[in-house]
Amino acid sequence: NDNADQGTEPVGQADDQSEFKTVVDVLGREVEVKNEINSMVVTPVPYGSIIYAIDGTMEKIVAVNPDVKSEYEKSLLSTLAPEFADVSVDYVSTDFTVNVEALLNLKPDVVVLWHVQEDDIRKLEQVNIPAVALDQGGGSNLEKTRDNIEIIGKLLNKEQQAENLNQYNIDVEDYFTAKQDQIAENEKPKVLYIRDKNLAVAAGGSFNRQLIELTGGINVAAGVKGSWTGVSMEEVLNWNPEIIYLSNFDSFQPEDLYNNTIEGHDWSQIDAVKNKRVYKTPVGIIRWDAPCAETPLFMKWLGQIQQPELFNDYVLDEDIRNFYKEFLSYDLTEQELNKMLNR
Amino acid sequence: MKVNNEYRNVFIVISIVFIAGIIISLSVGRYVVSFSEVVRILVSFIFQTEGTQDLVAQGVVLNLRLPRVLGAILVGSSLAISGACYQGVFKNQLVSPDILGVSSGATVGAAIAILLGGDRFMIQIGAFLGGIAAVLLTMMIPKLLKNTSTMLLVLSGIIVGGLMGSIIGIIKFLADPDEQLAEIVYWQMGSLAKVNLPDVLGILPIVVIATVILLSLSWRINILTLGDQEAQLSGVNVKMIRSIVIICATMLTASSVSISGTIGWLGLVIPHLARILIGPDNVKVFPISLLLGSIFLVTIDTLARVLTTAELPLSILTGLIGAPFYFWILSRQRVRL
Amino acid sequence: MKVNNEYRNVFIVISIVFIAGIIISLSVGRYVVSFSEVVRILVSFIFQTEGTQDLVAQGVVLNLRLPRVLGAILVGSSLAISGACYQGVFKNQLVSPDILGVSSGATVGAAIAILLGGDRFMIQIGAFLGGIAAVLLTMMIPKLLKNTSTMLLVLSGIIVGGLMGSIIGIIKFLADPDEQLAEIVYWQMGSLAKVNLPDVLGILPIVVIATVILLSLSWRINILTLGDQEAQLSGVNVKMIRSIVIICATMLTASSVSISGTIGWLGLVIPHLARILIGPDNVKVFPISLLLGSIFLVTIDTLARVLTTAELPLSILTGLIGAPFYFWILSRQRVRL
Amino acid sequence: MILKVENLSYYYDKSKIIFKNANFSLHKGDILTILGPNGAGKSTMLNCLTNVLKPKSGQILIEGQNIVNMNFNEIARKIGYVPQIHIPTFGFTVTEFVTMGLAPKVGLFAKPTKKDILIAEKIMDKMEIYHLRNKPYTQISGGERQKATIAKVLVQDPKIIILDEPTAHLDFGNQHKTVGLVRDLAKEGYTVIMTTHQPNHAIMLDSHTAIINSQGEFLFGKTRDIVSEGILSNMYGMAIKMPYVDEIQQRVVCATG
Amino acid sequence: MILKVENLSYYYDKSKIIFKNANFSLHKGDILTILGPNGAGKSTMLNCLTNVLKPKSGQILIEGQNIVNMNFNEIARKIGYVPQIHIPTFGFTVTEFVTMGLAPKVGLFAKPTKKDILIAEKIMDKMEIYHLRNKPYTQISGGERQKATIAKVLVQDPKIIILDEPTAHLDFGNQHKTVGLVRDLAKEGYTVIMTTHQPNHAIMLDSHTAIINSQGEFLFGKTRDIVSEGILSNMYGMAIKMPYVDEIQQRVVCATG
Ligand SMILES: Nc1ncnc2c1ncn2[C@@H]1O[C@H](COP(=O)(O)OP(=O)(O)OP(=O)(O)O)[C@@H](O)[C@H]1O
Ligand SMILES: Nc1ncnc2c1ncn2[C@@H]1O[C@H](COP(=O)(O)OP(=O)(O)OP(=O)(O)O)[C@@H](O)[C@H]1O
Ligand SMILES: [Mg+2]
Ligand SMILES: [Mg+2]
Repeated sequence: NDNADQGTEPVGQADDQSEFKTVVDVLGREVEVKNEINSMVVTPVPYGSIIYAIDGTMEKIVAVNPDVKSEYEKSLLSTLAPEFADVSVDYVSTDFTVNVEALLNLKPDVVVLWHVQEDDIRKLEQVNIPAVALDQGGGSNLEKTRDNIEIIGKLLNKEQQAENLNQYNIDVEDYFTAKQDQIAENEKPKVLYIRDKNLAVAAGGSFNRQLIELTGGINVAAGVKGSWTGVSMEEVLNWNPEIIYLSNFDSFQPEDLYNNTIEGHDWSQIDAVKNKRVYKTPVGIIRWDAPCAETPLFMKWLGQIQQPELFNDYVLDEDIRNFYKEFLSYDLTEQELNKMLNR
Repeated sequence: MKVNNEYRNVFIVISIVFIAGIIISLSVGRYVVSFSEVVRILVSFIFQTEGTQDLVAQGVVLNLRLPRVLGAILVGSSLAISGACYQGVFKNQLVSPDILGVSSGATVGAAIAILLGGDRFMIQIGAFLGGIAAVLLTMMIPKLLKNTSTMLLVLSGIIVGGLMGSIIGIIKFLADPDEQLAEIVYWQMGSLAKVNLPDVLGILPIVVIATVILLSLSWRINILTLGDQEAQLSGVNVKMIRSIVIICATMLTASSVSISGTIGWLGLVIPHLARILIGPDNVKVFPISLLLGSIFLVTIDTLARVLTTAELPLSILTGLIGAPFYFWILSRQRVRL
Repeated sequence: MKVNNEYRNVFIVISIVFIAGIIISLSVGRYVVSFSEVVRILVSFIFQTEGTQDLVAQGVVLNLRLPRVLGAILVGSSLAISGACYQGVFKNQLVSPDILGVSSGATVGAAIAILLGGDRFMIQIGAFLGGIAAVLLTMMIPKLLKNTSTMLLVLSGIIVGGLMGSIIGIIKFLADPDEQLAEIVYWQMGSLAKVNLPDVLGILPIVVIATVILLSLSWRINILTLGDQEAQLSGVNVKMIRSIVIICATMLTASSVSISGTIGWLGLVIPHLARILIGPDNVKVFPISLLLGSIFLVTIDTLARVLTTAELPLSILTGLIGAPFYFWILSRQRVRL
Repeated sequence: MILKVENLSYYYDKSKIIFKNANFSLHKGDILTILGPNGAGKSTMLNCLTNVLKPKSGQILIEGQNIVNMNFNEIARKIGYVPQIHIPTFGFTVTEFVTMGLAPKVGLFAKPTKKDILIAEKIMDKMEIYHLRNKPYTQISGGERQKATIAKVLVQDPKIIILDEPTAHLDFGNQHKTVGLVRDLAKEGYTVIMTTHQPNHAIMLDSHTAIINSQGEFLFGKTRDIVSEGILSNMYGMAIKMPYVDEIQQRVVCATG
Repeated sequence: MILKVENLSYYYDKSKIIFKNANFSLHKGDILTILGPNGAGKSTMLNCLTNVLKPKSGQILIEGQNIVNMNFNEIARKIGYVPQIHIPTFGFTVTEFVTMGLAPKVGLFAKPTKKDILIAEKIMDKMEIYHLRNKPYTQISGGERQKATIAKVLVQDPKIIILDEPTAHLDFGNQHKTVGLVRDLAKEGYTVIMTTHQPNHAIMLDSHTAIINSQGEFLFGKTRDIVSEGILSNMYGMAIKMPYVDEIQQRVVCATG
């Protein structure tokens, strides 16, 4: 079959063969890509910000899933990476499908996509565009996210930066794991993590449940099936959570609960509302509600809300500033920090 | 007369089930409120007296459950009666209230409102106007083609439905997948979880007026089933009656869809059940459909919030509960269809 | 005979449009390949000779465009012909291939496969089996109720459709909103973007066999439209023919839906257009529907990938292009319906 | 004068005129039997008279009022119509069906009262279908359905009753009962127009007869003038004899051969 | 013996027997006219003979073979059926409709050939509907449709032709042509069974006649024995005279009064 041996031959054949390297993706495919990647298409949502965290720039990204763009606009990245403002969102649909033929005209050096997009990968191979698959499980699993970060590091020749990022991640996770047995069950606050106004909550199968439990809270919705699952207001009354987190998937704010302005809801009798313990989750270079480069910071944030006594050996603001400085080479202003933490 | 007694009996039984359904629905939920407490809360609410001091229970019953029950009654009865009307007007038992595109139009309206970042009230208005606009469009096509056969009207409904489906597709495609797409999908699955008293009061006048008009026309609609020509020669202004019925039924469907999102299936099946119970006479079919539709939706909505910790969308339960139930009725009656 | 000549002329014109459509579809796209290049690539592909050296262009034409065109032909013709068959068997021009629940069943199958993290092949198998399972369920109900009227069969289809709709609701409810839900929603919108040659070859035998059987039965299906009793007395084994037709049409719809996701509307409207063009005789309606369905879907799919740099879902375009087109045909013909 | 038809003509398609220059008028208590070969245009003419089809020329006056200026309800109060073939979709009971004749008499939003139903039942009794009253209309025989349809028009109680082949599916006994009924209706003051394929019925009713032939020519007159061997033979295209039969003291139309 | 009916009885509902103990047999070329009041059970009996309804007792033998052991195709090759009322859904042309009669003769997957269509056209010509061949079947008059249905059965070319009130919507001329046609068909060797509400047709055909009365009693015999003033008066519940009319050399059934 002709195509099989051409599959290793990337586009832009005029270039020197020695400028190629091999990257092994999560599917175990050995993908030959240019040594120096200058244009990439990225379909998975959090990886725009992860690439920024690794590469320090987004200028190599030529096309993304529209969601990456809308995330970007809502986040600090719009200040940090102004070069990304005009990136194209036309080639990838929100369900990650790519229009391969249209993409050909862009001549990207590599396309980064989820490992489940096998058809897109095959089509890209058929027209000799290198495609690198990331594990979609990274959407709910810290370890897989780290694997993906490693691959991105290799692609961009920034292995060290990727490794550092991952190491920080591991360190923070270990810190919380180590303190697990110091938390008495009865001292854990009852926590509810709400995704949107339809009362979809972080349920048993969610990434956020893992984080909540790791940082010393009880997810009252742990028994609900699924990852984000809708529940009824009566059930929430039944649970009567002490702490409520509001995700950035929805524009609602703690005031909406305090003032009881959401239709069909009645928050007035909920402890978290009575005690004003409703928190909007932070948005850094991306919203923290899903696994991302800033997940360690998210854990720290959660820890100090849920168990301020126990997780007292770090200063959150400082750690955030340091993270931004070390990994993103950016000095957060007081104003930016306050806005990030909704203060 | 034996036959009329049979109707009266069916009517009485169903009315009792209806009232029992309302009371049960107000009394059960994930948050436990004792039955006596529910009664006390209701009594003090109705007579505006000082009642219980348990504010949570009072909130649950009056703010969470009561609007939903009222919403379910309005939506269920509206869909059932408009289904029955359309089936009469189009002389076809397989016609649903969506036949002229009202649901898909309402979805487009709601989706546009969501896309523009409208609040719940805007979404309701959007849905209502969208539903009506779709039906107007449907009714315009036969006019433009100068052919007023029912067949063409139904075909126009299909054309408009297809068009609306595409527009929904575009909107979903353009929508922000987090907030807006989720909201549109949620809306399409139908839910009474967010219904509050002002919503119910907002559509109440339209629903009551349209229902009364349709109930009064029920006998004329019988005559329409004889066919256009024969109905006309029996002194029925077919075009006028048909227009009134379509307008009222559209108003009903559009208003109910606007507060609950799309709820499939009910408008098609409930009139059928009514007909199995008491024959084809619309004078009887309409009131029975109305009650059955209410009972069905109150039940479904109660189950939606009671069955699991998760709040189930209505479209899930209408099928899951409704299909076997309908099958059971069919098998019990061994009806000749 | 004048009438038969008319058919021949229509047939020839449509065949020419069909072939032209294929060639145009292979020649246009976001990536520019000159027409002469396309021809060279095709010729060298067909005769397995050494052709062009432009491997990208070759990849585009043979790996990206050709499978889609072939997929569009199979899916379009399958849906159109199964729509025409169902309309004949159920003596109702408003019946679509979904009438017995095949699409909703296929969606359930595909959605379950997606939920279990299956790959594309698994999703296809899931869709195919789901579609068939739904139809089997539909056909079982009348058997259980010992009433084999068509009306009950159609009602069963509605029951099963409702049930499947609910199950889809549950699956969507349980699905991870970021990835799986989007995939299910996208699947429901229909797309040929991911079709490759093995997919096409996979369903080809089923489609060809079922189509040939249905084309051969076309004249008997005419007789079915006279009604069960009269058809029987004309020597037609109504039950057998109906079963064969339902099985074949289900196979067609299930296989095509399995590679393209659900594509509404086409199966309902194309047979209609065919009937407007050459009358109700299924001997002529079936071949014309087949061609028209292919042309329509090839056109739509070409637009889906050419119109914008993003891939548009088919359901958006079927309605947006199809509805006005159908309206235009209706207005040109001033048909008596 | 209850009905006056002037210069009426109709065609579906210009190339084939169904009938032209139809002129006649009827008084209270008149009976008009319309004869004509299959496909001549009898049903078409009745459709014009009931304003279902708009005549291509000419006009129809009911009690002096042009029919095109009347609304459905007014027409239904003047004219009752029994169609040639009736196809039921829903299984209404015979009583429910017959009661539908009340439509032009009750208000837009009204339903028939107990009293109305009693009237309907009386008429059903007269038509000998009272025993079928609770049977679904879809499950009775063709002849029974014909009678139910006539009962419905009697409930409607118009001035003019138009029947399209009312005896087509009736047995010999019922045919003659129907002819008798038509005669009685005329005596009661109704004007009756009916099409029939039995020239004998025209003779028995012995009032007015119209003929539409295959060329669309229209002929109207006293039955005794119109129903003659010559005209009938010509119209039906066959040799017809009309011997006088003593036993029934009437001419009888017979086909020869 | 082409058809033998033994001890046939039927009821829809046990409380009302439609007919019972029907016994008769017919040979090649025989004609059976079935008379009976409306709702007596004539159509029901035909439905039993065509195996559409299963008799409650008794059996039907066609050329010695029990009908319950025959499949649809075998039955259709022996029996052709013209229903009382036919409701078309799709607008097939008259030719397309008539050609459908070929179904039992061609293979499961076959379509009618040019030759088949020529045969159909010849028969349409014989039935005088050739000029309607390209008209949609939904747009022709009741009588024309009746003739098309008969043409379809002739195309089917069975041994026994069963017609349910074939003359109901035919004009006087066509009625007599149809009676003539039935006679010709019998002469050509078909066995014909028809129901009718015109006892005169039975007399004209002068072969066998059966009577089903309202009590479900069944009577069979030579037409000249069965069609008598006494039996008819009794069955139709009215006084009937049957004077002999010289002009047509035949008895004529007349209602008195
Ligand atoms: N809707 C129509 N469009 C076109 N032609 C029609 C239509 N209806 C009837 N015709 C034609 O008009 C002619 C008259 O039809 P009509 O039904 O009035 O005849 P008729 O005298 O009532 O016949 P019959 O005695 O058979 O009932 C027929 O040739 C018929 O084919
Ligand atoms: N499907 C049915 N279910 C129950 N009863 C029926 C059904 N069809 C007919 N009947 C009844 O059976 C009786 C005989 O009906 P049938 O149609 O055989 O009469 P017929 O002799 O053909 O009458 P006609 O001369 O009016 O056509 C009637 O009383 C009728 O009401
Ligand atoms: Mg007529
Ligand atoms: Mg009969």
